[in-house]
Amino acid sequence: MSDRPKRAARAIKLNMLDEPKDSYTGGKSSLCPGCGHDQISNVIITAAWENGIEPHRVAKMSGIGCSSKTPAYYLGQSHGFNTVHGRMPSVTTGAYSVNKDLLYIGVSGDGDSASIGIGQLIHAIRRNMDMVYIIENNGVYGLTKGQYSATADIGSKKKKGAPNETQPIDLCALAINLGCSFVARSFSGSKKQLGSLLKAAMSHKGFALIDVISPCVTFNNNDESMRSYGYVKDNEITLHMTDYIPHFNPVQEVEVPEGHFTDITLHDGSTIRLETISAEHDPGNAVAALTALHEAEMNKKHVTGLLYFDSSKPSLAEDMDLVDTPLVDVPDTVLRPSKDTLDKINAVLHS
Amino acid sequence: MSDRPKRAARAIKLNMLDEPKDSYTGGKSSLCPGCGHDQISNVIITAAWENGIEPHRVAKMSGIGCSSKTPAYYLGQSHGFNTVHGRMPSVTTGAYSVNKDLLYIGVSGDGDSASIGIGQLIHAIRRNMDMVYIIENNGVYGLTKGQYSATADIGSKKKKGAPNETQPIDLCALAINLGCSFVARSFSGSKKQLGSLLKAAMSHKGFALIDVISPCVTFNNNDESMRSYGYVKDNEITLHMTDYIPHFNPVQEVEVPEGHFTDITLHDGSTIRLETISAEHDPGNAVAALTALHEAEMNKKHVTGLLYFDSSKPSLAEDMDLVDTPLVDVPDTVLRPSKDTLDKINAVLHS
Amino acid sequence: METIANDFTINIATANGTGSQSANLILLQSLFEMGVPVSGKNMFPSNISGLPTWYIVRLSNHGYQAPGNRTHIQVLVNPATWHEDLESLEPGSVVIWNENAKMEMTRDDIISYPIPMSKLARTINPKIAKLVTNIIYVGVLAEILGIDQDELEAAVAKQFKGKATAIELNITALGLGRDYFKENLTKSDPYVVEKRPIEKPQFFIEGNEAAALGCIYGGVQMLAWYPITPSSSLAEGIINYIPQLRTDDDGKVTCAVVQAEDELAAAGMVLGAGWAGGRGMTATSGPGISLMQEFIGLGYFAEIPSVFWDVVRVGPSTGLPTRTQQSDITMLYEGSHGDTQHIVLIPGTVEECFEYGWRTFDYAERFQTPIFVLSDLDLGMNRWACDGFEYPDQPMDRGKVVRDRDMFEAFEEFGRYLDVDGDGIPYRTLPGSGMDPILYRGTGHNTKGQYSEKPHDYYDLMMRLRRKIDGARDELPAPIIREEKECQVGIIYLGSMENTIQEIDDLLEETGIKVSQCRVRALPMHSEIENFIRRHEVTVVLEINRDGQLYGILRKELPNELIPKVLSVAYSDGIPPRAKIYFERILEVLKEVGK
Amino acid sequence: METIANDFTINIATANGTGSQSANLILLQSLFEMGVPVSGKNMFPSNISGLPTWYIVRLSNHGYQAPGNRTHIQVLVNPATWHEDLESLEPGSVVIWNENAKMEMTRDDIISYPIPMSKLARTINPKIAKLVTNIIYVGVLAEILGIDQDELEAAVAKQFKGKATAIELNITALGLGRDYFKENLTKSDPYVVEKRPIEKPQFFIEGNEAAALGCIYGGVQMLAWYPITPSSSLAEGIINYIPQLRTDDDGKVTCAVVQAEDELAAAGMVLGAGWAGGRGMTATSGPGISLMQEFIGLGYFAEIPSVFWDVVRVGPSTGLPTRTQQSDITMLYEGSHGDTQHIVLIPGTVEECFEYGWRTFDYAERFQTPIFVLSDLDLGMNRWACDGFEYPDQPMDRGKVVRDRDMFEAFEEFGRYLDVDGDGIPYRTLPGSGMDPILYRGTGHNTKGQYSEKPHDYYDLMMRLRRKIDGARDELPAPIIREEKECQVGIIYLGSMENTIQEIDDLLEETGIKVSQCRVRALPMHSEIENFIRRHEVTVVLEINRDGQLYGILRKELPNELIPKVLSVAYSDGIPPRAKIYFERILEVLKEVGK
Ligand SMILES: Cc1ncc(C[n+]2csc(CCOP(=O)(O)OP(=O)(O)O)c2C)c(N)n1
Ligand SMILES: Cc1ncc(C[n+]2csc(CCOP(=O)(O)OP(=O)(O)O)c2C)c(N)n1
Ligand code: SF4
Ligand code: SF4
Ligand SMILES: [Mg+2]
Ligand SMILES: [Mg+2]
Repeated sequence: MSDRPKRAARAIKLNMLDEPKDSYTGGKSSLCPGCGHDQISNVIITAAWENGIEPHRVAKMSGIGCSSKTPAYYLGQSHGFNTVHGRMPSVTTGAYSVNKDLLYIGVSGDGDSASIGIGQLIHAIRRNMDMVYIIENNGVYGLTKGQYSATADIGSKKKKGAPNETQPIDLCALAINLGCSFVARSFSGSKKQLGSLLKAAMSHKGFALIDVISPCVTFNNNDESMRSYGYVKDNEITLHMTDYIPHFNPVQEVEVPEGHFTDITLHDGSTIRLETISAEHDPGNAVAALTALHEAEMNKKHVTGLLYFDSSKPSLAEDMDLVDTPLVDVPDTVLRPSKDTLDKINAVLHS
Repeated sequence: MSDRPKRAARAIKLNMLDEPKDSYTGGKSSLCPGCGHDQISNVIITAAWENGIEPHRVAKMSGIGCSSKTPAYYLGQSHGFNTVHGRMPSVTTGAYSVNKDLLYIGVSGDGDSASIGIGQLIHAIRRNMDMVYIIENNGVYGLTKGQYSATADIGSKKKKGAPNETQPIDLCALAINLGCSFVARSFSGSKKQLGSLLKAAMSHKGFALIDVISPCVTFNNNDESMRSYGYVKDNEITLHMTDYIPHFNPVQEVEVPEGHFTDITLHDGSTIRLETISAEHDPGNAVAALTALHEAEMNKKHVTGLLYFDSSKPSLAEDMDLVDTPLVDVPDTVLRPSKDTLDKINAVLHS
Repeated sequence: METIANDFTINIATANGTGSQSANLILLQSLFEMGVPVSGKNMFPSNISGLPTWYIVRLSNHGYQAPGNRTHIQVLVNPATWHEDLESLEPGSVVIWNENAKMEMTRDDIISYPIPMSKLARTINPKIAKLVTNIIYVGVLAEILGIDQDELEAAVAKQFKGKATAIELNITALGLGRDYFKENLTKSDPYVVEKRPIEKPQFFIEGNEAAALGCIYGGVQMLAWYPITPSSSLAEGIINYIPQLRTDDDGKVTCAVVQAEDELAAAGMVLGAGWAGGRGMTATSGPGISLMQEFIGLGYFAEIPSVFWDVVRVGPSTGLPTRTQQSDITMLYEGSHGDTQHIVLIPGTVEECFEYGWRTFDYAERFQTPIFVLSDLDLGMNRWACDGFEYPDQPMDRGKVVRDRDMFEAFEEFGRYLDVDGDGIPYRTLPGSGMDPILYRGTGHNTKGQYSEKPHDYYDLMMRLRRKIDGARDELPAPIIREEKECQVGIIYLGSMENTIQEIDDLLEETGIKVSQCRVRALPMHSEIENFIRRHEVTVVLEINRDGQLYGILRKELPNELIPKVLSVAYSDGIPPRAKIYFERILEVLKEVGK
Repeated sequence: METIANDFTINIATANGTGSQSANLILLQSLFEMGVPVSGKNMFPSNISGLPTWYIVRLSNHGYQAPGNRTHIQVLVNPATWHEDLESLEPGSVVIWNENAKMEMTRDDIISYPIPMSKLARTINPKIAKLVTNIIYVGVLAEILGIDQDELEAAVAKQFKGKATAIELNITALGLGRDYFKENLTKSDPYVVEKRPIEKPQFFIEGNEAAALGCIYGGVQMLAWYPITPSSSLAEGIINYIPQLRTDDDGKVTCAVVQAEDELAAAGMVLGAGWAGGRGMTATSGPGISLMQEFIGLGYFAEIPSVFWDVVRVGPSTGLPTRTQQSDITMLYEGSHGDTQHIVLIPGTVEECFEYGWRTFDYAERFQTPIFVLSDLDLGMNRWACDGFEYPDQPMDRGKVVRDRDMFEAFEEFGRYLDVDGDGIPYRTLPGSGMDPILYRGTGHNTKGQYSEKPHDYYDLMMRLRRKIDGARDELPAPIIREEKECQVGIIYLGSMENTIQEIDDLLEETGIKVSQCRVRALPMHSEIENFIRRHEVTVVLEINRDGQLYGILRKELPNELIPKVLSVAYSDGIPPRAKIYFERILEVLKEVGK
């Protein structure tokens, strides 16, 4: 792809790799028109393009659900794996183990992640595996026609049936508690915030979880739903405005905020700038983040922004002590020890 | 059992049901001599006896592991189910659904609960199913010969192999975050504390989790282990002294504390008395509990006591709107609707 | 031109999520009520909205229920499959197409009825034009074929029970379709419908709903489920009937429902309920069955009554989630590691879905083991004609449970796993009952239920288990046999193939072959099946899968001398079986053995 | 009295966790080094310490490796099984027993050697008396049987490599045992060992360690595992060899190891590694295989190279975790829902454990599918004699991978699932390589890998998959056939039965029957197996399970006319096969068919 003939110059905007945005799009979506998931796909396309990611160095991973279908709709030049329900983290772990240098972008649903898949999610977080993990969280099982998921808020009511009465799982709180190294929440309708969080997550080495409220227009977008477009717009508490300053273009103009701001440096040298809005939120403080989430839950609000960040944790590849070359690129002759070594082993065993 | 002939009077101590402690013991343990799990079994026996639980109204549940073998060693007059690895919560949920009035005492290991079984544990908590859930937490997989489990503390080192470097899962923190209605931590060596927590848990309606540090003498009791008898004794932070005052014997003498204390009333009218030791810990405050846990983790300490308690949550049986009679006792003639009703349905369908 | 009455196939090509399903059901229902022998098959995609969907309405004087072998009338609404659909038509077919779809009519060898469906729909309400489009083609069809207006309106009323505006809107739209055709086009095709006297009153119902009702009448006490197509509507059916049938005056219920976190948990809950003495069940499909394997082994080995419905969809893996297949047979019969064998019931009609709904619980408690029901998407999610449901003819069989001390004392010796009666089925006591407590386990155990690694305890236990399940053979539903006295060719088949078998049979008989039918209704297989094979010159095992899974089981179990008489025809492509495909394959294998 | 040299069986009854395992291995090793044909079988319980354990040491002039059919010398240390063990002895057996066990000697028809083992042990170190007790009975045995002191000391040194105090202590204890017998008792039994010249140098090794080494030489790039007996030592073997064989000078490794959270995750990781172009594997046992079923279907359908070792233990369910069985065969061969078929390799020796360790990766990448290896506890965890391991005779076969643009351009048309070569095996590209990207999926797909629900895409895909796996038949390891020219009775067997087959064969030949052997080494079965059956008058399929799983597969697949010639003998009780049991059963089934 990178070595294909240069296109004739046209008035097409190109990124740092001289690629047009088209190189980052995918197939036509088969989701319901208006589905929040499609908005997120668009943000992924834009973020990857703006960040100058080489599409063929991305691996798109997903489970099963409407959300998990979306890898077909973005980054058409990337490989991907639409695995089985709730088990994308393990497949990603295996792929990452042998090719640690790809950018793994996982997309999952709240059914996929909070019910059947919660064990795998937890353990991927625990291992601090390098990946971006996006939860397209709509409070229902879209693809199986709208049953409540384990993230449905108490008192929230989907289009059909009684309100949910069971305690929801807050995946951000869960992740923070597990020491996840990058935890954010956003809304599919907040293109800018989601975009900069996503770009920052791509620049992060370690597990980056972004829980995105993504309304299901078919089953859970009625007014009584706490995950409808209307409700979220009216009840979002934004922790901070976010801007992303890429490492390859540090002078890129960013709106200078009125108040003060915090810059956080990411592993590839890029920066995410958090502009304080109301109270200051320190993303280095796990307890503060948990407190914010607990309070929001009590008040039936959604807090969005970068909730928690820790750049000091070794990633899984470091923990595993892998050679620098991704294992898929290690030659067969190195993978298979020499005949000598086996002769020696035989000798020792015979002795 | 209750209608068997009265024994000749002897100098045997009897509980409120006139049962000797023997009625609560089980088979001979096949665990390693000195294993923490055996200490816990003894506390279970004593607690059930002192609480005057009818043994045949108890269901002993477990998964697979050294810990999960223990139901064979206590409450020999109770039914039980030693299920499969990590899946005891679901089996208990099914049993509870049809017989909500039994006292479900689950025993699990840290491998059983934090690895393979974490999804089921989380969802049982989320549903606030009535049960006592004891984790016999030794930081290793005992029965498979000592691999690290997901609760092994960073820097802790078991008898063989390198120190653990992977982030542990704190099951109490996890439970608190999920809104678990009763969360405690204890130590297999703290007979008194564990006993009163256990009795309180039995009196609680809802999910009561007790995470008990229970040293594995064979694989993880060396000095470098943070779950060895020695380490825990030296590094335990007790949040409060605990006493349990049963509802059937409220005047029972309890040591009157020097400082002040908090009494917490449980669902059956019993009381757990928390005597403040140093700083006051309010078990109604989730964020405070999480903070205590996070701090202890940073300082490589273990906090023990009743960490979190909430008596206001409806239990699963209430959520499910079950009739008062346990479903197993509902007569067949009620379970199967009358012929009339089917005739009506046929008629409607034909119309 | 001679008319062709009640004997043709309509194929309706739309996109899902556009309301076409209710339009199609109205069409189906009105034909049904006119006494026209009709069936409907929905071929829908695995997404929520916008992808191609076909609905096949087959009218058949012979009462054939399968999707036909060709399309006579094509309704074309979906641009996405326009050309494909058009190209597959035989010359002379009728095409009713949406003139406003911005697609061309590229065939001139067909009978073309262009209808400005979108435009007409917009005249009613531009906002919901897409929805209304569908009911307009029903109006057109009604006019062309001569469907009773009364029946149509009744069907609309039934479909939109109680919703007055929806009813009115649909009736108006029907009228627009009718009128447009009447005023602008002339009928030039031979197809008509004719009212027929209704011999026995029937209604349409989906297998999953019938099964749900059956479970309710089986006294189900706990339903644990995790949503998965095509089984969800079975679980949701139970949930829907609970308020009416299993709720007391205070609004409290006698059936617990748990939406589990996944299928592993659902299976565990079912075992838990069975262990505690209750009737627990789950409904799932292939991927769920795969996930349940570990628990299934526990159920078998610890002997826990439990019920698992597998509404099969196309595998392997996620496969084609909205298409039908008869697979998983081997997996259900021999599921889990080690040596196992399970009882599987196989309904072939909606009446049997209901019947096995309740009966399975009896079997589960009688044999103290997991029982599977093998249904499929075609039977579960399409509407099948039904005579009505029969109330259970016997009280609930709760199996060998020691419920009181008298009963207990009557045993010379009690052991949870002791074979007292020689049928391999031991007695059990229930938690909470105060009777002989035991600690159940998935590890080796002796007849008392105590942990044992002794070679003979293990061996004896396993041999008893084999005896127990094997002994169930002739207590399970016997095959349904329709036999020709010539006993030439026998066809062994199962489940939803019931909808197609008669058509296949007729096609074969047209070639001069006499065909007997034998529908397998349970595993392990009833001894009558062996006799059926013995009586016939040659037998073909017909199934909707690739590998001939039922055939494989027969080969394993039949006496040697019968094996050469048994042939396999297995074919699966996701679509409910079309008679011709199977007919041709049967002919082929028969030819191979010189028949 | 005539002496009996090198031809008797010693049974040592202890409790686990008491150090008896190292004592027993020292005994075994020293006999082995004397050139005595010997084998050892460990029958241990499923707990960590304190439960009954038996170790069987068989000395056999015929080289028989199975546990014998009776015990000649019983070592009695464990009070828990004292009476049971005593009672099962034939008159005239030798009993070496711990006088300090507070148990009585209740037999007077045996040769009794009471030894105050505990007392002697306490003289060395009262604190570890329990441990030392075990090595004392080795000293006693050494004296009675005449085991070389040098070999014993060498074996001690080998067992406690480098630990000087342990070595010293054990040697002292051996001496105490020897001396006590010498000074206080008189040998009155016929059993002795005799040094034999060592024809070919061999060593003892467990199958799991051999397999681990094989995997290392297969270039394994990722091991994902979840501990489970009896497979853990395979995974741990790999982990142990990585520092020596797969680590660079900076201490960095070329094999990633992940201790997964469970078997589902382990399976997912294996698929992930294979998808990304690496060699991933896991090792597990029955319960793990059950849990992996969903992923196995994905691997089959999406065609992902992946390797799964199943070291089988006794099922179903948790079963007898520390006992051996040859089950799970059906489940491995047809695992997951829908229609599937998998390749299974079946090692029967430690050399093959090593060989399949590397070769399986080649098969996995060649056939782009999950490959299973069926080992078992007996082969995996007992020590088997080994000639040494042979270095792979061919470079790694990485299968059909398009690695560069030139190769890519050479395709007329590229499709991930296009059968270019007619062998059913398509070409793949790897993530990150920049070659033709595809989105893999477990849902239906066309030859390009795009989502498809089209009937023919599905049908064609499934037929190609069948062709692919079926086509592997004769490329997999051929059966090992040892044929008598009379071709009377053939025995088809598999895996660890290799240890017992010769003894069974000899027992049968003693009755005048000529027996040929055919060891199956892979599924789907090699065509040579059919030929073997064809050539023989009658064939018995011998396996260590209840249901005759391999036999069932043969019945499904063999041509009709061969089926009556094939009989089944299947028996399992957890103990490694004792020749006599199988011999008798074979005689029985042969008699039934009049042989
Ligand atoms: C093992 C298994 N169980 C169940 C299903 C059925 N299923 C498909 S998608 C889905 C839920 C999807 O919900 P979510 O992850 O929230 O995604 P959404 O559709 O809401 O985006 C389920 C249960 C499946 N495919 N596999
Ligand atoms: C499905 C499955 N996988 C693996 C095992 C093997 N296994 C038995 S116990 C155990 C771990 C036990 O650890 P833990 O729960 O901490 O209990 P402990 O023995 O430490 O008390 C494992 C992995 C199993 N029995 N089943
Ligand atoms: S059903 Fe809901 S989640 Fe699925 S595509 Fe439609 S709107 Fe989106
Ligand atoms: S191995 Fe550890 S956990 Fe298991 S019984 Fe022994 S001491 Fe206890
Ligand atoms: Mg969702
Ligand atoms: Mg443990």
